[in-house]
Amino acid sequence: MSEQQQRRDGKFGDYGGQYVPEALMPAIEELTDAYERYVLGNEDGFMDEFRRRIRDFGGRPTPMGRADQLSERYGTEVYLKREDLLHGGAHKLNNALGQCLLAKYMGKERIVAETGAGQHGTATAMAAAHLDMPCEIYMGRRDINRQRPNVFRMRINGAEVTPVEVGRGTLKEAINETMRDWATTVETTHYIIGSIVGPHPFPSMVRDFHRPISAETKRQSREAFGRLPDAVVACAGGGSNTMGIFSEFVDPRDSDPEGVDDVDLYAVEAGGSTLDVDEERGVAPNSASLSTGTEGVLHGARTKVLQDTDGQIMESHSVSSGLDYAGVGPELANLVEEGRVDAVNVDDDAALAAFHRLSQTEGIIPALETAHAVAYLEQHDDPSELGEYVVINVSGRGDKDLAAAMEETAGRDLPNAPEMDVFDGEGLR
Amino acid sequence: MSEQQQRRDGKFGDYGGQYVPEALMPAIEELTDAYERYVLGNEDGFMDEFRRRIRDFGGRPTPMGRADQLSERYGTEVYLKREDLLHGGAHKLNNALGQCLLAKYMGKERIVAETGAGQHGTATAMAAAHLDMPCEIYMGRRDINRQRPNVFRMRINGAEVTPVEVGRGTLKEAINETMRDWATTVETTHYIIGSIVGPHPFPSMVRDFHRPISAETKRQSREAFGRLPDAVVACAGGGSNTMGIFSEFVDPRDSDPEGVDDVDLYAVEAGGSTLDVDEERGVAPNSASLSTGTEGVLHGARTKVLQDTDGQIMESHSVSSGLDYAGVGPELANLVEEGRVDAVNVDDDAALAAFHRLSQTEGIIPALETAHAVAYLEQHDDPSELGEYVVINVSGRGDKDLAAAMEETAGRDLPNAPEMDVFDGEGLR
Amino acid sequence: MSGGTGESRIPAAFESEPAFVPYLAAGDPTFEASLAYVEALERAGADVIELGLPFSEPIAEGPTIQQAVVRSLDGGMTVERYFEFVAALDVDVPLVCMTYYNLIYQYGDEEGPEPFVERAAAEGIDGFVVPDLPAEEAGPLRAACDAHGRDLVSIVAPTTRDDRLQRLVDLSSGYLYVQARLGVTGARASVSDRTTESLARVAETGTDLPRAVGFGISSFEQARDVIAAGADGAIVGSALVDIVAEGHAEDRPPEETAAELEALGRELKEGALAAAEPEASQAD
Amino acid sequence: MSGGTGESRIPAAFESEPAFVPYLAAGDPTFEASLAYVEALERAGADVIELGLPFSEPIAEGPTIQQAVVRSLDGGMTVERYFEFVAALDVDVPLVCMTYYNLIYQYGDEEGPEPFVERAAAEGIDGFVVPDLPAEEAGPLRAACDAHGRDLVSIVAPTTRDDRLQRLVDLSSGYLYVQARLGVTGARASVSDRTTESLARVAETGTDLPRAVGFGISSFEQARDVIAAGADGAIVGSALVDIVAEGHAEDRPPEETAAELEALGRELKEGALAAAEPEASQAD
Ligand SMILES: Cc1ncc(COP(=O)(O)O)c(C=O)c1O
Ligand SMILES: Cc1ncc(COP(=O)(O)O)c(C=O)c1O
Repeated sequence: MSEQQQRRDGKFGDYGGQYVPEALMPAIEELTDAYERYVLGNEDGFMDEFRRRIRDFGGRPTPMGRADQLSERYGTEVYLKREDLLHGGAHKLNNALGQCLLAKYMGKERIVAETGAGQHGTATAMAAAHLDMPCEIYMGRRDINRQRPNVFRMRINGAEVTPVEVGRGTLKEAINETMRDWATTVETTHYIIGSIVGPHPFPSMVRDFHRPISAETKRQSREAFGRLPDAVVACAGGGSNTMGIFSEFVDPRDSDPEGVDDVDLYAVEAGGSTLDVDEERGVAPNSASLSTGTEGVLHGARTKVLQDTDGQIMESHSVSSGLDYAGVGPELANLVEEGRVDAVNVDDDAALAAFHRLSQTEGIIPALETAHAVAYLEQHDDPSELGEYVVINVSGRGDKDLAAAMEETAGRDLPNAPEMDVFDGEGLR
Repeated sequence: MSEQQQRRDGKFGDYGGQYVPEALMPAIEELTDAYERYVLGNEDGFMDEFRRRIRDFGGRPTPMGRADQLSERYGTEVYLKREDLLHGGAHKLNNALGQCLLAKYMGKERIVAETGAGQHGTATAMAAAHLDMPCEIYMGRRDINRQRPNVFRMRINGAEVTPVEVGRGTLKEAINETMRDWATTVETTHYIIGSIVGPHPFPSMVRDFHRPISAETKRQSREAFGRLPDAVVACAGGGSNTMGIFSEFVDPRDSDPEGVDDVDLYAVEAGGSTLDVDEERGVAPNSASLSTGTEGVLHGARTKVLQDTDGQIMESHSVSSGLDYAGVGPELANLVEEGRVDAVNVDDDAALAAFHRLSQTEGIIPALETAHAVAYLEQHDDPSELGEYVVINVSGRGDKDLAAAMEETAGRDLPNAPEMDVFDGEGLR
Repeated sequence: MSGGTGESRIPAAFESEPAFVPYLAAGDPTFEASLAYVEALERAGADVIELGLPFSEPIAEGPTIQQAVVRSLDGGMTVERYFEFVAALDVDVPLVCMTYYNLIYQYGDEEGPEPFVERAAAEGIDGFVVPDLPAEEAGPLRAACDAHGRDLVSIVAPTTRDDRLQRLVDLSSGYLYVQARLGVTGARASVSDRTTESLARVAETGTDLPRAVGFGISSFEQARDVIAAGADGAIVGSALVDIVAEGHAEDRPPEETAAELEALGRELKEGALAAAEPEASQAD
Repeated sequence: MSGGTGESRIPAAFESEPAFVPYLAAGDPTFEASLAYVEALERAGADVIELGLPFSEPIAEGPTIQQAVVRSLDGGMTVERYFEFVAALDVDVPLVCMTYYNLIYQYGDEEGPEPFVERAAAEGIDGFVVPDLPAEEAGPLRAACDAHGRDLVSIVAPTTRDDRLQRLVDLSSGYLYVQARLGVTGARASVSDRTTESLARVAETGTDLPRAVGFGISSFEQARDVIAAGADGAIVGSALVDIVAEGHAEDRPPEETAAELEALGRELKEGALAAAEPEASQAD
């Protein structure tokens, strides 16, 4: 399928598409048009402004540096691409800023977004404040009460945070509620989706806003070791940091496409506590939709989904809330199907151990999501087989995860967990 | 006084010097020698390695971007130098990484540092982990229990955190305790001081590790608006971010010294609740040592100090724990005395309002320290008098301050404070 | 129940008089009670019944129907039980299955809508409304409906522009679901101007498909007003589901809830009919 | 008290026999009690008394003395009260004021050490030990001491290299405070090898200044050992302050604490003397 076609109908092989209520279709068409004109066509210098702002406000390019201790441990040169240094502490801002700016170019007056753990919500709140746009974030009640610092941040940035009281009060209820808001306000409002999921043009557009990760990685690899890496490893929830760092290796648009096909790409999913599924209760104790999901339609796109045999979406689980999602981006699903990307997974314990390992040996506290990517090297029988140069995408920092990581660590038997007895009695939060 | 002399005896006019126990003097001499050889002389390529690591690990250069909303509000072009994007979330890493690396070059085997709110401690813990050095951080018991997330971070990075139980259990007790450790272990251990304070060579050395802030600001100003700014504004506690962004304007070492004398420099101190002092109780309800302090000897250097008429050091106060210090760097004290730097101050209320203003209008949640610098523009009768181009040093991000800022905000009548009623009943922490 | 594998009975339902088209989620809150509720609506004069097959991610529903979906799923509703429910219903009106595409797509061994449509047709479903399936993706389902003589009802939104409108009209059979206003399902107080506008735009396409208006209709007056505005039918969901929800919350006997549903149903049907009588609409 | 503005009495104190040099923080925990404690130490045989003037940032002190400083400051100690304290003391031994430079520097109207030294001399202080004042910064204080006939005692650390050592020797008068080991003040169990080494290095400079060893001496044996190692005096601080702290914590009558201080003081003085008698040091 030619790229041009891909742009038009948003299909990636059998995946993708636009499964949304008719009321939203005109907005989706308008957005598709805006995506093609502004993002792909740089109309009115949109991409120039985006690049300027993501540099001056966001902090691009983010650095890529050698992990001295990990390189020694694994007998291969390990480099870290530092999206944790982007403003807000994760890759998320690339997309939030891009879409917020696009909404402005489209003449929209208001932003809505869903958030689970709060990462996408905080990035959106920052971008909206930066561009002087009113913004409302939907967040499940349970998540609000679990993720107070992120709610603080959104409120402090001036965003409305609207609790979603129905159901379990987590991400999927928030997505449903945001869709509802959008279906009501679509004429004046833009919905900023938080990953490469949802109906076309979201998966392509979100990927393109994250594309600089990949372009920089190529350039920085050539600067650091004179060639492209042998392998690139990224965690995958929805898959935006993943496609962000993969895209120029999969579909090069920069001036330097040579050799990209030789780069192995690994998408590391959350294996949770086990890959087994409780069909009876409709619960997957993992979020490994690429590894264990089946084809289905979720949140506007056909993709790999954790679902029961009827097609009801299952509750997913992961120690990392940002990976805790029952679907995955359609483009990534297709790349796995085509064999271009390897879908692998690591469990909660391995991710927590990697969280502590990277913190202790490299001085970088990663997000628990990122810790999954780091853990993959440890899980590998012989990481040197990955090649001579391996780049890990450090998608975010772990400050948001401190309390969760400590609580989860306390309940497990991890050899490298720090003791916390410096505190006076009180609990960990 | 020539620069060479300044380097040798560490005097800045009447300020500076080396007021330390004899047991430490040999270490101070050794350090002075190392500073001159490695930092000033780039022996063994020390500075090359420092520059590489602060780039790849730290994320330098940090961006400088226009603050659109503030520029409009103040009728002058306001630019933000983004040290909040440095790894760890503040300028602190420049120094922590530099000293940790220096300790390595000097053959030291262990790092100690004091910390108050935990910013310098977390930066040191990160740098030590990155360079594979054991590290011990002294922190007052009261601070430990107030700053749990930062203690988490240090422990997660593998640092020992040793509670200091004596006295009020805050920064000054921690400094005393770290000095004691160093006095005992000086042969194998390096003490990383957290600001441009302490005995020579610390003030000069810490400044030099922060010097890139200033060099980048010059270059980025020329890129963004074709010339140097008219004014540079930075908050001042000890004064390390301050001298970091001032140094190339005061004593240019880069290739481009022209015009630096025309740049006005503002050091914004914490005015606390009032500039008045309670001599009776030995308490200053502010930390404005440049504005209201007198010459004295504190923590190894002669400088401006908050003290009673006997010379006993007063308890300082500020809503921002990183500014809450009774002294200030001797170089800064001298520059104020010479009239090269203007010492100004803003009170707690103004700083909190600026915290919310920058968050809401620019999408950047600043550290409460930084908020003082931002507040100065609001305090000014006519900010456009500051000149056409004003650069503010955003010394750090506010994630560490969320709980404190919300608590302090709740107790005041700030017009721009966000409501927090989205939470279910419970308290703010 | 009657129906079965013949042709869809929907077109006939709109022929004689303005239609009353109620919606309920099958199995809300229990299989048995829900059967009684649907049957009560037939007694009230329903001309077509939209029968929700609950999906775990009901992105087009407001909170009222979302909660109905949760109750039904909690009550053990599955696709298989849904078909058993349809089979067990003792009503003689056309039935429209309202659900989300993933459940249709997953049914049967190979992926695609055909097995679901075949089975539904066999159990007595006459047509389908699939809120997350726009015209662009509806080809395979349309084909399956054609193969099994079923109708595919499309939703026309207030935001639907003319090019899309023509496409929807071309795609649809049975009737057009004209969405009265932006937003999601849920009872509202008044009928919006956009309804009139939408109906007019549909009329301009020259289609002879019946137009049923839904989203927010909850009273005699609203049913009357939408028919007066040119609709051929009034679709009512949340107002009825509210009664089920209240009965469940208050633990009322199902017969009582059924009676309430029947009463509101009658009122709505009368509203629809009232508009058709010249006096009534003039009196307005 | 006696003393006054004549010459320092310190040199004479080391002339006849090994000296016992106790330290207490003036005013710990109260003015009155502290007077009694210092006097008890004189009775015990103190040859020189180091009298701490508390400073809010005692960076060279261990926790024991740091707490003494806190108690004294909490008890209302100020520079003025300190001089009153010295004046009120009824002892006849040389007194050394041990404090930090900022208090010396701030005293009087213009900044600089002279007014403080003048006043201290007038009240009966014979010399000064200033732990945070290295040779590099000591010029002005040395000059003031010379002007008023007072001694300036320097601390020699185990880390002090030979070039610095010579400088310290040249700077000092009264005696040299030889720091027994690295670290800060505080009682320890044994005497380190480094003490012996330091004493030897000081001897090599050819100075005839007396050498008093401090840091960690708390018992008869330790006092004896440091003298045996070549010291001219044993400085004891934390071990005595511990007694004051305990008395304070347990709320004992001051006389009781004074008696305990006197008892330990005697033991320490005897330890120092024991080393001077050949039999005792051989018996070791
Ligand atoms: C730091 C970080 N990494 C990864 C993810 C997963 O999202 P995605 O797979 O879209 O990159 C998240 C989501 O919140 C995140 O915060
Ligand atoms: C963000 C930030 N800014 C400023 C300061 C004040 O330190 P200095 O005056 O040395 O820059 C601190 C100290 O913790 C800080 O964390």
